[in-house]
Amino acid sequence: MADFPFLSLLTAIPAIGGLLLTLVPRSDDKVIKGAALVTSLVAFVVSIVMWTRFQPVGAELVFVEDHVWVDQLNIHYKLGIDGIALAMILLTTLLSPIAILCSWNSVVKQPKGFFLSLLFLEAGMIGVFGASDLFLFYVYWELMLIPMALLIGIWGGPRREYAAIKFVLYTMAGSLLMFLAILYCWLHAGTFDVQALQAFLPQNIPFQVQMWLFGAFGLSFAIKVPMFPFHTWLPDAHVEAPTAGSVILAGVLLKMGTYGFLRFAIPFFPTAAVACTPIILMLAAIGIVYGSLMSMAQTDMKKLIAYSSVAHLGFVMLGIFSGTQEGAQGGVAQMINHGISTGALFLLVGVIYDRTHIRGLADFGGLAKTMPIYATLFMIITLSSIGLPGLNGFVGEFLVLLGTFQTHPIASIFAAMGVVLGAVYMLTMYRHVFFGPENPRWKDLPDVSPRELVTLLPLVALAVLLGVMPGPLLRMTEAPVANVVKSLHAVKVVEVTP
Amino acid sequence: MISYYLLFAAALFSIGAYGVLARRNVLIILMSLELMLNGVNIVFVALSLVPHGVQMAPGGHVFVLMVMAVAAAEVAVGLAIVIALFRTRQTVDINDLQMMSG
Amino acid sequence: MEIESSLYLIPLLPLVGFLVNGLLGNQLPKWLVAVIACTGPFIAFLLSVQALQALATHPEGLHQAMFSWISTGTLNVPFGLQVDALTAIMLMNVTGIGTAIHLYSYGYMHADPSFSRFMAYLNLFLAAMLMLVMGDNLLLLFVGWEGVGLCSYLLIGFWYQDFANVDAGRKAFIVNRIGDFAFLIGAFTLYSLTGTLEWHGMEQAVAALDLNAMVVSGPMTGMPIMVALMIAGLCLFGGATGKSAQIPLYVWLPDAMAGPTPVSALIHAATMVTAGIYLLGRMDFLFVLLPAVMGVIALVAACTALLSGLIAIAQNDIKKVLAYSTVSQLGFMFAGMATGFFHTGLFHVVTHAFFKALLFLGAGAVIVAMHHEQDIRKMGGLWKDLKGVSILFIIGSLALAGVPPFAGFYSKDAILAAVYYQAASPGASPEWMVIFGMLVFTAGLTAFYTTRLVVLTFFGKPADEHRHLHEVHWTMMAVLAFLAALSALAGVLGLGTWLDTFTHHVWSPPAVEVNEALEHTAHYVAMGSSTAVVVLGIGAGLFLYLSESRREALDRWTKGSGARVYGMASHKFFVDEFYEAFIVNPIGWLAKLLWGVVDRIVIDSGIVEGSALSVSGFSAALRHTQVGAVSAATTSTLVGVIVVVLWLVLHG
Amino acid sequence: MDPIFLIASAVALASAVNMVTQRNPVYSAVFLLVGFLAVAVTFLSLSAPFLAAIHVVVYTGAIMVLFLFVIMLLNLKPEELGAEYPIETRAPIAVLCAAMFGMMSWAILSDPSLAIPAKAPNATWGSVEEVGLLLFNVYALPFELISLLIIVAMFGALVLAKKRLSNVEATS
Repeated sequence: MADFPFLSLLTAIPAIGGLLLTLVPRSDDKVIKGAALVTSLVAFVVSIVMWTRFQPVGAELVFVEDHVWVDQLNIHYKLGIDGIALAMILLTTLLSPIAILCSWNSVVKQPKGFFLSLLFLEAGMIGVFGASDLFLFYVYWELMLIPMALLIGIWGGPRREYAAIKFVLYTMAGSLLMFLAILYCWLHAGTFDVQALQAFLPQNIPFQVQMWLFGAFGLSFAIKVPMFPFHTWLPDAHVEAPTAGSVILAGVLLKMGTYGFLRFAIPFFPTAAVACTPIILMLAAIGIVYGSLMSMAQTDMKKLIAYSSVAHLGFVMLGIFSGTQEGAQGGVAQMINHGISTGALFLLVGVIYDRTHIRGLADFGGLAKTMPIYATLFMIITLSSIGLPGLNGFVGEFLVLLGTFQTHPIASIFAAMGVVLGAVYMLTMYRHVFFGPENPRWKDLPDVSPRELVTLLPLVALAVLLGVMPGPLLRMTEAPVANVVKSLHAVKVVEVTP
Repeated sequence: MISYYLLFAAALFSIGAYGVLARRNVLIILMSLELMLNGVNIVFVALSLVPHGVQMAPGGHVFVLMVMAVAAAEVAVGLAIVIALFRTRQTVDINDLQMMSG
Repeated sequence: MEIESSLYLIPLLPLVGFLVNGLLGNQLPKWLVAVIACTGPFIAFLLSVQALQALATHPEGLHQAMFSWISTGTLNVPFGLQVDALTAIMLMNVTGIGTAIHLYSYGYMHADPSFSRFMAYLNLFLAAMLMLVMGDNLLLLFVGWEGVGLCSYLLIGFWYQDFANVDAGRKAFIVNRIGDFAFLIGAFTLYSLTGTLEWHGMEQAVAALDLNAMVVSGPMTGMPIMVALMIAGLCLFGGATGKSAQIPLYVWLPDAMAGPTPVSALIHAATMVTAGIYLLGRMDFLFVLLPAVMGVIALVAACTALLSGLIAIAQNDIKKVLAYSTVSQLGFMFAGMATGFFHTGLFHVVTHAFFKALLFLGAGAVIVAMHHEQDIRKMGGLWKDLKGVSILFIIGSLALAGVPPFAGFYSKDAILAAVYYQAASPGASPEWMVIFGMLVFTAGLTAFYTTRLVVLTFFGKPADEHRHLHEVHWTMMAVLAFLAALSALAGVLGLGTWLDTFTHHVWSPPAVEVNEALEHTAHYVAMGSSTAVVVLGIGAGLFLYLSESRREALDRWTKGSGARVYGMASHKFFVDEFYEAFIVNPIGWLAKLLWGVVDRIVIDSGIVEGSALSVSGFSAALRHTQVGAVSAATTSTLVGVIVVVLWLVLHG
Repeated sequence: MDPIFLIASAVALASAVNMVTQRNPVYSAVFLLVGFLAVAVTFLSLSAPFLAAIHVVVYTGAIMVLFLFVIMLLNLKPEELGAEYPIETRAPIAVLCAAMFGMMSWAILSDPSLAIPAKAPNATWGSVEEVGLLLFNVYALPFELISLLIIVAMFGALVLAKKRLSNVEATS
């Protein structure tokens, strides 16, 4: 079964499902939603089956499919995943049905287009994680941008167009630079194959050029992460995006940036990565504290969570560039954990937004009495986001800080302040929304419906499970992360021009 | 001399480009596009006569056929748009087609 | 049943109780909720007793490895439980008093609509606390450490409809987080020195360190190992100051009295706040190497004890008095730990748990009886109506004041003796004498404010003659009696000496050499001085408060010429206001400033939209030559093509 | 130098210039027709007889008819033709196009490999048979795809021309 083209199948399922969706008459609301949900669930099941068959030796790629695509340019249709990519794909296929389910009633405008976009987005995301050919990766990378921009720009809030354009411009600015860098790599290596490039580029590109190329890749990924100071598109995008868009954006799209660092930027240009480490660590640490402070100043729940993402992703960057196995694995764990907890936070905000169409902190109060189940779930996820031991957030944060402390103690200490600030803004949000005297305006708000419960429970369960037993996740990502860390240590400066 | 054919093609292409850029009548713009495609066709045919070592085959001719097909399709759609546009706007001015700039 | 292989049941049972009550509690009748909630801790208590007995045959301790929790690179954090003498004492303390307070809570809280939620939280707290004391490594301790912090947050803000309660809970959590920040740094420092987080591994690794050498690898390369260890020690103590309410992080504990009274008794007096002392005891192998750090700890502890003792004098809320007294007693415990005679601190932990739980629960009974009135000025004369509660409360007060032969006398005496021993040892640093003085004075203060509390609450004239006191539930009385017995008898029955011998083998030997003569002197000095100040304190308290006229004179003084002095104490020396003005508010302003200026104006409008604007400005200029949008687009394409081709031609 | 090519190219260029400068699209169409025929002749002189034939059929037979048909259908009166750009706009564009032409010429003339006679390598070059074999063997798949494209374009044209653009109107 190792040769079974799981990855092609996984990208194809949502894409084909999306195409079939176009055949459904626009008025058949139920059929459209049902078909979209079934499609994404099938993809989820397939990804689970794939996981059970996932038995790599070390950091090698498995489920490799390699077909020539454009012979003259040596472009291949090459897919293949390691543990990190598998974890990300599982996260994607898990969040997609949840995103579809959470928009069940909230999307009234052109539901067909909405679910089509979501499905294509899923296909694109799986493609990005599965691609093992740089050109193919870039195609998926850009492909993904379009449905996301549509989700924000058509089904978003009042300032949706501004947010969508900002999102697209930011991302395009980075990815164009990356494309130039990809072309440069291709010109010199003659291939787009990621593994071949990993072997070729570190040895054959002079340091100066590496810096430029790393800068180009790095900027593109840093915008996606988003790292301070490239983060200002994120709050706008999150605030305007519909719930499903926010969930996917926070849950998966942001991880593309850090994934890009792990998979491409660092292994391709390790010397430059090492040279840039101080500045990246500095920006990451600043991002953690800065993002937390930003969150403290917000009055809109979605904006608050969006800024908290800046802080959390700062931890990921810190860990990846710590140069230690502990830190980097913590970073990867934090990628998954942030996907779970922040995805769930956006879902939770979506729940009351659906009911009230308000997101201001000051507009609520005393919801713990009106909606006890909701309040409980929100509390668990809040704690997970704060990084309470026993829940998932802690594992990543702790490993990142521990790992970073071994190499860059000052950055680690600075970043650890984010742990304190994180508690401040999350608990403040919780206080305003759930505690205090009951607001008579929301006295009759119904508690979470079974449908909403179905979207939330898997994430809450995962938050607990990954907190108590992070072992499987850590083992899955251990070998590929070790590879990245190794490439940061086996640095040699290339003087010769190829 | 093949280069003369190419010069001729370049001239057709440039004139067509001028027509596309400097005119506002959509019909004439479409015609100018055809002119540009004609220039490209000539390049295909002429260059297929340049020896390149391996056994020669008129592959360029095939491409010309493709281009013609595309041109036919394009004209069909383009003219349909012109008709639709004229029906709703009573104009064939390209500058009235500004729905793209939001 | 082999106890070693069922250690996991001890924290698991309360956790199960939490899950059952948390998920189904609303559907169950209240008595069943209470039964479920009390069964778990009680069985855990029985198991703890078994574990304690098993230690007789396993002096090296019990250990149960479960599974590997976090494992990556060189880091391997197992999920394992251990019980040694220190843990066993803590276990008895936590499960024993925990069970009692669960029982009491049924009486105290059963009328509350959220009763099941309350019991669930209590169970969760117990599970976390047991995790804290049983974890076999620093990180598992941290799990419990944060877990109890969470429960504390939830329980302080239990009546969440009032923002004051919730904010007190939030303050507790956040202040604790600041301590955790220091804790984490300390843990990281230790990890980079020893390469492990397990107690045994760390102990061996620390023992193997050459204290005069430099660190050769890791982040502190080139630093003397002694300095690195001191950083670790100080940071861990920093963590302890958060959880155990010492200067500078003690401010949350008095506010935490916003929670229901059983919570104050269980969490904020008997168990959770002693976690910092447990940490010090657990890390004894580290601290005995660091006399300078021990000196700092003792000084901080003595200052805390003194400061909060002073504040306690001027408080009028019955729970606030007890809260500041707790902070003060925690200072005593830390001072005891800091002498290196760790059993003294532990002894005080145990006795304090008895009498402070008793006092809080007694206060709870009073508060219930008074229909949730907490101001002692509005009580008075309760003796007549609440004889039982009064007697029990007074027993607790005598123990707190340190009157022989009550339990508090023995443990406080042991600490004072240890401190004096330190101070009088040849070559001791002079600060120890100061510390001894401060502690003795604080002991007097303790006696004074305790007397004041008792007199104002139970004696004198009732503030309101026509009050109808609420009945006190029998479970509450039973628990009070049980605790009173312990508070009265624990010292007499020789708990202190037993503790000393029972835990003797787990401690690293103290740095000072043993001198038996000095030990005896220390004992007499401590006993003599503490008895003297206690008598003084009680005498002063009775003198000032028992007589109606003198009390009125005192009132006039506090409002008149003494207002400044008294105001300092009653306003808690303005520490909260100081933090507010110099830490909390500036951070808030900074956040708003950064958001308003840096994020929205500099980055967003300045850089991002600025670049966008410059582009559109450029095209606006171009637009003058082009009328139509489509033509403009195509023309610019052409221009682009020409430029690119030209560039290729010129450079190719 | 092939005299046929000289004449044909001269005719083609002249009619092309006329086409883009005519104000009335009817005249433009007529000039374009002439241009197409001249280009077909050029194909002949490039030894592409089959293409020449197809060119005449497709362009003059299909495309031009389509153009003329639409022009008739719209039946634009002179006042409906709309404004054109002023000379100040057109002149720079002309310069731009001329520059492009200049660059292309320079590239063409500076390549010595292009300075060879346009002679077919064999007698059957460009015949129906040869192109047909190529088309249905090597390029069968693109051919099919192109036919698909044409079908889609046909449907698209039908839908577009039939439907009123009222909803497009509404969004703008």
